[in-house]
Amino acid sequence: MVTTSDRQTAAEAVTAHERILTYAQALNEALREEMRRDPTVFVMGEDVAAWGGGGVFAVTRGLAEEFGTERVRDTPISEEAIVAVAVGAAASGSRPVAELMYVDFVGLAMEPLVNQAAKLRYMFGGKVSVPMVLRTQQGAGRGNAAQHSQSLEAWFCHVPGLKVVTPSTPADAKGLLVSAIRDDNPVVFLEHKLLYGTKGHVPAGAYTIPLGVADVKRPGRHITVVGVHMMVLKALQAADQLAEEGIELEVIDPRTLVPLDEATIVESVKKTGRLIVTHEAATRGGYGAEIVARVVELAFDYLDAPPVRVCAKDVPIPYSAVLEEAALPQVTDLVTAARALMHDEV
Amino acid sequence: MVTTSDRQTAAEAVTAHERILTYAQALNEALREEMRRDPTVFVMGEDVAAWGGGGVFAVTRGLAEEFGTERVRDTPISEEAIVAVAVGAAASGSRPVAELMYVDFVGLAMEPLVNQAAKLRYMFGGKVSVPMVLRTQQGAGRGNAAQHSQSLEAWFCHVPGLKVVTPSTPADAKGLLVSAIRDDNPVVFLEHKLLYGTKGHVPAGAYTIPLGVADVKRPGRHITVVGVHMMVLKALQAADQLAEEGIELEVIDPRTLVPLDEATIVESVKKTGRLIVTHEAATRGGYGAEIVARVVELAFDYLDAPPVRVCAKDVPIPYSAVLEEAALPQVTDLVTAARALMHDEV
Amino acid sequence: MEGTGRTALAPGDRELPAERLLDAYRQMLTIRRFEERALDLYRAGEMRGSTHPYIGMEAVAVGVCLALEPDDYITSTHRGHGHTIAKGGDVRRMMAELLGRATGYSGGKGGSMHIADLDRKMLGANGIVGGGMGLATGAALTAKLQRTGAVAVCFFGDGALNQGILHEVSNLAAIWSLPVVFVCENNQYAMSAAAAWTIAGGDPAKRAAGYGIPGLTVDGMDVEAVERAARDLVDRARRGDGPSYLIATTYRFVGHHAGDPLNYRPKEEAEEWRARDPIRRLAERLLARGLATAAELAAIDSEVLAQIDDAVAFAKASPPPSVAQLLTDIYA
Amino acid sequence: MEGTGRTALAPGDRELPAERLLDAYRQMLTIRRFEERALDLYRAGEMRGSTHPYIGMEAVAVGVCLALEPDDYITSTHRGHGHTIAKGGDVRRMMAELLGRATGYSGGKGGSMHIADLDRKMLGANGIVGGGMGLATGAALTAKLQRTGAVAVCFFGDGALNQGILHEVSNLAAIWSLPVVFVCENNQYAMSAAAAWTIAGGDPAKRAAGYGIPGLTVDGMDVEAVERAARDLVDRARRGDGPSYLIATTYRFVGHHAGDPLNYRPKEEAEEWRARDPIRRLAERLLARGLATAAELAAIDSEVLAQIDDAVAFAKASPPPSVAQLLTDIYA
Ligand SMILES: Cc1ncc(C[n+]2csc(CCOP(=O)(O)OP(=O)(O)O)c2C)c(N)n1
Ligand SMILES: Cc1ncc(C[n+]2csc(CCOP(=O)(O)OP(=O)(O)O)c2C)c(N)n1
Ligand SMILES: [Mg+2]
Ligand SMILES: [Mg+2]
Repeated sequence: MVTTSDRQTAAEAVTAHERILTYAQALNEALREEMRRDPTVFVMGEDVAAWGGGGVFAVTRGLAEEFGTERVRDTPISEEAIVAVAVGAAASGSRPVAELMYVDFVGLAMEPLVNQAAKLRYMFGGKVSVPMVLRTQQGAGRGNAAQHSQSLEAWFCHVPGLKVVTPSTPADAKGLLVSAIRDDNPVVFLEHKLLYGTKGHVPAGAYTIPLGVADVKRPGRHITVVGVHMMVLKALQAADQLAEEGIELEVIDPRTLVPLDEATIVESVKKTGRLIVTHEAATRGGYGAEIVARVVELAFDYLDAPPVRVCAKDVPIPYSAVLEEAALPQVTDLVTAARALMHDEV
Repeated sequence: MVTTSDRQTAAEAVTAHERILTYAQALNEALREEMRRDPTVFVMGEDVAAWGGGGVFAVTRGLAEEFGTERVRDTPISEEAIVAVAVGAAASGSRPVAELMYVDFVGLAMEPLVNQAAKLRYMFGGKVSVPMVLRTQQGAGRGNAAQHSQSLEAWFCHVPGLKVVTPSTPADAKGLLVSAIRDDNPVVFLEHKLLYGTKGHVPAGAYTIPLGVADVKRPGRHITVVGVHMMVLKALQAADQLAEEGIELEVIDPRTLVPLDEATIVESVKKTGRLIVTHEAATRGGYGAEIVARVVELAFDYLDAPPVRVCAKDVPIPYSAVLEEAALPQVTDLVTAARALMHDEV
Repeated sequence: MEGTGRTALAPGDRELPAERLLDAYRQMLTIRRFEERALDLYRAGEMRGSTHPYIGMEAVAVGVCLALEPDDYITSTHRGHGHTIAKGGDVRRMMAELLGRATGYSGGKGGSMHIADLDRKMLGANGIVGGGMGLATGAALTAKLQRTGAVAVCFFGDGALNQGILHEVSNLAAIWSLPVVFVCENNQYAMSAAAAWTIAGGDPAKRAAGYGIPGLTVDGMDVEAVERAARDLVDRARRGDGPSYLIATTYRFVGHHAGDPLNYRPKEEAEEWRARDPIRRLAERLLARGLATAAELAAIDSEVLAQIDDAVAFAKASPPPSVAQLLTDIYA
Repeated sequence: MEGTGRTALAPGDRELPAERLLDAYRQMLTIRRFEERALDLYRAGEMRGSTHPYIGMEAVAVGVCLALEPDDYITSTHRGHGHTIAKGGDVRRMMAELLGRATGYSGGKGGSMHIADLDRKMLGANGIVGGGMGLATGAALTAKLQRTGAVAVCFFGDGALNQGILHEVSNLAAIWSLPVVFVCENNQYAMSAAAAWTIAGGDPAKRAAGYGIPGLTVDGMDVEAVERAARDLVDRARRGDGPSYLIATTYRFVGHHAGDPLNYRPKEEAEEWRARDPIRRLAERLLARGLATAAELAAIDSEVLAQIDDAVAFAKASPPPSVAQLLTDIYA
């Protein structure tokens, strides 16, 4: 659900629906349009400018050409500095969009993200704001192995002061990135490496999707499925399969994990009575547990069965295809879990 | 519950119960005894040797004097190196016990902890082990404010390959630290700054408490309370108060969060039908959510009421006493939550 | 100006006017008295957490800030009271923050280690050793991108020299030619860790050479020398010639914090350094040069004491924050 | 040996015996052929993830490892196949790992970026730029504490030079006098980032001086020069004289990985470097010095090719891991 409030004309909104872009292109548009709109926005990261194609996932394609290398800054390999300097730039009047090539490298930069970006405003009694976006991509599925395949959203969600965004479609990606850039808080904007090539309708021109509003990607009566990133797509596939058996999944993409649109999820569970939460992050301590805990707190009496987590195994992501597939939650796992939830009901 | 299997003589076990030590002294004993026992064990960290008293919390007191500064190594302020070098030392035949002065500084060292220590064994197909302990302390309550008061166990628990230990008593502290040092895996050993001065019986000599065995600190019929660190103590206080009203809490200290003694918790909930989870870490994304999710998965039909989390507010820890107290879960919060859980039952 | 270990220029015609030196004297004394009072309050149980006194190091913050314009940024450390005062901060609001009051800089949310004065472009004390380095470099990047002409100064200790982030931002600031000056307050110790053994190579200024940027070492007990050296480097940064290191050799006269056992350094060493007290030294110069009389200096001393008394009274009269404040200021 | 930028000693009487040079030739060729085959397999879709070829840089790994004893440790990078071969690793198990087979070094769990051979004291390739620095320093600490006499060598790229961890471990290794040699493979680029602009100060060896340790720069296309310089520094470390930097100037002849657009560097530059091919250069020397005949070298070439063929055949004939392996090796 794209809010259309910011769209310039109805005509544009119509043509918008004819534009098919990839997730990477949609992100690129968001950056380009915000950089045109606001001169304090700049981009910095490794290989965002000189690397042919504009970043290893082409998200920053053409930006250096349009805005110059002062505003599209290639950095040395210094992740802690990338984030720390972004915090300082944000606290002094810029709107940096810093990039980490893989979320896995954030272990080098948790300090400035967690102890500076997230806390400065509070520690200073509200006297400063830190309007920065930390863009990065996560997820598995390409055989990148344990140090390039993690999904680490749970770490960020646990840190008061950060917002956490996880778009699963091109249209969401653009609208959410625009919102993230305009937000006055530090936003961790998590993309997924397998989503960059996926395509969808993307409105032209400036529009925002507010942070904190979930999207029901598919309505259904029997089971609420809350998915993150790729798992939204897999849940939709599972829903197709299960529809043939008469099991209807309601697939919800929270889109932003912090703030979390608890109401939409709880409403859905009150209707379906059943919940599956699914993400590529490890099960233990994953954000799925948080969603389960909240639903249980808020809708216990509506639950017909215990909520189920269909998440990655608690294992570093292995390289080989057969192992990686087994480590990650798959469509069949969702189908199996859904059937089990419904076993004597449908 | 201390396993006595490793104790040398029954006589020692008896005298043991006459020894009252602080938590800091108990930890100190564990380090001393393991360093005597195993020449590959060494200690490194900031101010562990030269600072009068032996570390800012006196845990390493006297160790440099006994073992020399080769094995009790003061380091410069280089947290990433402290952890990264410990990983390399562990992978090459040492058993380092590295110290971070505050867990809050681990943002500087998540990379070697998460991408190296936790994953090397798996990535190398089991060909290496990383027998290191990362000791640090966490928690609030002293007005140390946002950058010196966090409880970050949830981050570590989410990382496959790490073990996570959180003792709440002197006896547990010693037995668990001995186990952690002897364990062939990277163990994050989390102490709590307010516990160092607490006292209790500590057996003399070598004994171990296995990682992965919870301890029922107080049996009770009505509500299972699972607490971490200081919250175990607060839960015991709440239990005292509530006992007068006829509400019996069963207070469980998991002692190790990974591996988690799920069975003990689930057994208890099957008996009580009610669960409170309590920790000083922020509620959102805290390990409490994981415990709730697991209990719901494994004991849904036994639950008489939705599990409740009595954890810190989702806020950076503030400095002023009045705010800090409000940010943290207090005994009264536990009492209120317990009463609400029982409201029309007792 | 490339090179290592060069000592700051001789004074020449760059002496500060008398009124600026008297201001400097007053600021240094304000820092000293503020810290003494903070220690008293801490020991009396009126403060929580910890307090890290700047006593003995006053010439560094004051000397450097003398070289700055109001729109220049500074970042500070865990030992931040001196920097706040040197940048023109308000002792009332700082004292109130130390006592956790609603009228404090952060409304009681931050305490001693998180004093910030954004109006004064003071980007905060920081509880993380090295935490200010990225902030200062980022402020310098804003200055460069927005062509504000501002310079950023990053204060940090000898202990912070060995944090990886310094390496990263030194390199980054150098290749981007950012207007930032990294000021190392080498007070010889990082808690118990003596700079004599923690700093490989011995001379922090030599590290600047590795990045092809200037590294000056200056007597941090001499406020005029600090001002001159800082001005060289600040002007250079403002001209667009990029970052640099300034190493100010200094000493903390008292413990790292109130609970410091102080077992790790010889008593005589402290006495030797005390003999070089930067405040007394400036007083002697002012008298010798006829820029002030003993009576005038004594008057400043009383004024400063009164100001600190006033700050304490203000703080003590202020209410604690209300619990409702707990959940504000998390997000903008 | 303190100081900056010194170039390695002239050969003198320290020439390697013929058979060692021939071994070096064979190893360098093995690396070259292995990488060519890996690229083929990658492009044919037989590999997953990515593969980073060591083509052009062979003299560095081989030259350094010639100076090492079997019990000396090395740590590697994302570009680790060359280091593995140079340390005596097994191309069969490495190829099987690249193809994700149960017979691979890690049983298919690690892939190209996580080859380790603990028996050969090869502490692993590493997907994190700078990830090996702490590991090598830690191995050196074990060596020192346990008096094993071993030295640790840390290979890393010019891009990794600007990671904070290098600063921290350089300082730590220096003050603790650890037996570790930091070998920077300066192949001029870190992906698209040219060393010419990423390295403030221009000369990585100058940074060593900041820590008071030696920094040598050596022609990384000359295996003999690399061996001599490495031996100087390794011997020094083994004697207990502490760490050092060795900067090997080199080039990767091909893209960063198979998908590299290679738009960021001039074609002519690559051609100039190719003219200095370290393998051809060694071959010419061997011939010129009469240490080998063209036929002997051709025979080595065929043997190496056969070995690689055999490795590929072995890998392809090997089964993938069973799903049951997913949950093993997480904990010891
Ligand atoms: C990242 C980090 N590590 C350790 C500490 C604990 N600590 C606080 S101050 C300090 C010493 C700092 O020394 P230096 O940088 O020389 O500053 P000084 O205290 O001498 O002014 C230490 C180790 C911290 N606050 N942050
Ligand atoms: C911490 C980290 N940052 C970024 C990357 C992505 N990355 C992989 S290789 C590479 C370039 C490394 O350059 P260099 O150190 O010069 O080694 P080379 O590839 O030239 O051998 C980058 C940026 C990474 N793997 N790890
Ligand atoms: Mg100091
Ligand atoms: Mg390179």
